[in-house]
Amino acid sequence: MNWTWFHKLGSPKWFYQISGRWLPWLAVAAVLLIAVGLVWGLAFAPPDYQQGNSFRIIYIHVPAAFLAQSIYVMLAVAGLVGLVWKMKLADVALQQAAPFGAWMTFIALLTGAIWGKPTWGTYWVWDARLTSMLILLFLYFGVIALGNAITNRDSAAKACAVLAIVGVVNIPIIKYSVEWWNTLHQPATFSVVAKPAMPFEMWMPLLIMVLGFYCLFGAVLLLRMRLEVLKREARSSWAQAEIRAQLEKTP
Amino acid sequence: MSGVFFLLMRREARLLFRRPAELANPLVFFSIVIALFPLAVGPEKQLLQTLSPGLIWVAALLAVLLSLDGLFRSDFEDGSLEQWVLSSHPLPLLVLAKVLAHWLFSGLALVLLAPLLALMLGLPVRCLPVLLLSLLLGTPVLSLLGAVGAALTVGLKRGGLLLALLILPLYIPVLILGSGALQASLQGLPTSGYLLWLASLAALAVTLTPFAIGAGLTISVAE
Amino acid sequence: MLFENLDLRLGAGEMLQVSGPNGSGKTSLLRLLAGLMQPTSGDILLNGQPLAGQRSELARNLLWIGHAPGIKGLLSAEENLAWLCALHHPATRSAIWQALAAIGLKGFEDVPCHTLSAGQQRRVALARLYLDGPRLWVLDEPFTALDKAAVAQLEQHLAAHCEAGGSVVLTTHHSLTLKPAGYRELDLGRVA
Amino acid sequence: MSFASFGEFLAMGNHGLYVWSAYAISLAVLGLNVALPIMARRRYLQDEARRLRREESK
Repeated sequence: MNWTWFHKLGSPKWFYQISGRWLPWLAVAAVLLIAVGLVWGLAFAPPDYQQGNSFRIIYIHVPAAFLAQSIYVMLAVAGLVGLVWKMKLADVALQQAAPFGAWMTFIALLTGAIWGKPTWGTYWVWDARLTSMLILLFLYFGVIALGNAITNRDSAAKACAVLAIVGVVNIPIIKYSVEWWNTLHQPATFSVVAKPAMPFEMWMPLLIMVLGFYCLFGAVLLLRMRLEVLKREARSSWAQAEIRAQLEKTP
Repeated sequence: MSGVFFLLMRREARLLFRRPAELANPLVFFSIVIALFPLAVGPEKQLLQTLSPGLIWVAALLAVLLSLDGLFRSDFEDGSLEQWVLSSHPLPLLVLAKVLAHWLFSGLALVLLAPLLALMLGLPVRCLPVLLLSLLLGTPVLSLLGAVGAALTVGLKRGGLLLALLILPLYIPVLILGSGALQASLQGLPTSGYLLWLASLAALAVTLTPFAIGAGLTISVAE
Repeated sequence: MLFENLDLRLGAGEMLQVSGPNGSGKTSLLRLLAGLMQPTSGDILLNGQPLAGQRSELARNLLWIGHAPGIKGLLSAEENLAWLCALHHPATRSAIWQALAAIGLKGFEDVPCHTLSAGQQRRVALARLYLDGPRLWVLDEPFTALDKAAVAQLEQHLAAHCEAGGSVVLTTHHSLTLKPAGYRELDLGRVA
Repeated sequence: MSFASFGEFLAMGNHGLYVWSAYAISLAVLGLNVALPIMARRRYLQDEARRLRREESK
């Protein structure tokens, strides 16, 4: 196996160039997918036989919840790569992805609560999924707060990496214990997401929205990472040249 | 190798016993928090009994967290941690000894105090074995997980609140299983499932967290 | 960014004094050499191999006394030294007593360190230099709080260690009166 | 199309308030997450331009 691409990926200059080429494609894909998913989900998908039209919140709630969980796992993977292979770019990815992950968790919680009102008759129910999401939000807050509290950039990245890895090991345990707790105290709550066999017209827009959210995350992450890389490398000649080129483009 | 493990435990024991006030503080905190609840919700016996499993566990969890804030602070300030990091002995082993020593003297005292406070809250005597066993299995996990946060925040000036923010979400499984066991025993249901889960969490924490604590200390020392 | 383009090599029998104004990165350089910190870029080699991969080799060869030397006020001088020795290089009780006597702490062996003066506490840490141990000493401000006689004695001890084939890296603000054959000075104020 | 008229589409079968508020807030948050890095980048480039001008005038 040829590992040169892996080490190349660690080079800020190479990353900056290649990400500049990917970014427009990701952005276009995100906008298209989300637009199609929105119109399809809001206007064309059939209403749910039990919940009526309020179920259309699913097209935001589920992609956000998916993303919230996968971004946390991504933080831990980036942290591991940063700790083991000392790849600086992984540190950048960890710190730049965390706020977006927290926002996704927030969206999942908020849409879950709004959805809860017509479904359960109240905004907040201590349902297993919502509770796990809330705990995930706290985990994100921890990573972000730790990163902000440590002034040394490298130490902050490493500390966040350790915390994210400990958190990821804990997430399955937390999820399992919360589900157990939930079944003990509220047997057979009506779960909003688990539905028997959704028809094609319902799950296809959902799939499109999920893909769109992933593309959007990719685009935002690249956007944030590129700025951070440019700031970190401001003293190098390629970054100076890039800054000058950007300034000439926008006078 | 195991020699240094017990030497460190003995050293920690000496240090703790030469400043006994620090051992007593978490216990006093634990008692005060427990005493606050009847004052807040009223002295009605039935209500307190239903709430007691949760109250005891929340109070114990906060007391452990409070005692952990200073776990590595003095070692960090007087340069001991630098010596640990540069030692030829594996750092995870050293931190495991340190945390276990801390638990042995502060956590265990908490466990022994808990039945008394539980009786004051109206928990029936038949629930005490489960209370003791669940705390015995759960508090080491709390100490070890908290030590990860303490290691990561030891270099920070205002680490205390941050430590709580980092660690409390990770405490949730222990809280659920511990108070769940107690509630089950209160209702006369079998508790072995909860206790077995707590035991496996304890085994997991003893084997995995020392590495995270060691990594955290190395990072804090490097700053 | 503290310093760049720094290239230094230390062999047996050499003493390196790192000097420079406050904030020039003396302590950081020493911590880098001891492996407590990782450089942002560049390498630190021990016997030609990167430091990161040989922790136990480093532990066998290095004696580090930082600005805070790891002495517990609640423990006695002997307890402190016994623990530090257990952590690094095992030593017998009589060797510890001899080392304490050599640094002028005879009769203070079992007094809690917080009752000692600042200079005496520093001596407890420095007593490690009088025990059998590693060849490379990295000392951050070892002369702090010592009186004149103790400074002279320590200078002599460091020089003797270098003559015997050991190596010393230290930071200090005072200029050494006794310089061994392999003495060099690195002024970080001029490098930067 | 699962709605007969635009009015029905807006009403969402009496759940309009919930559906539309959920979508509005979520899209606003997404927009914010896109806008903030773009604005930060612009601000950084402006700072750099100012720095370069200062260096040239020296």
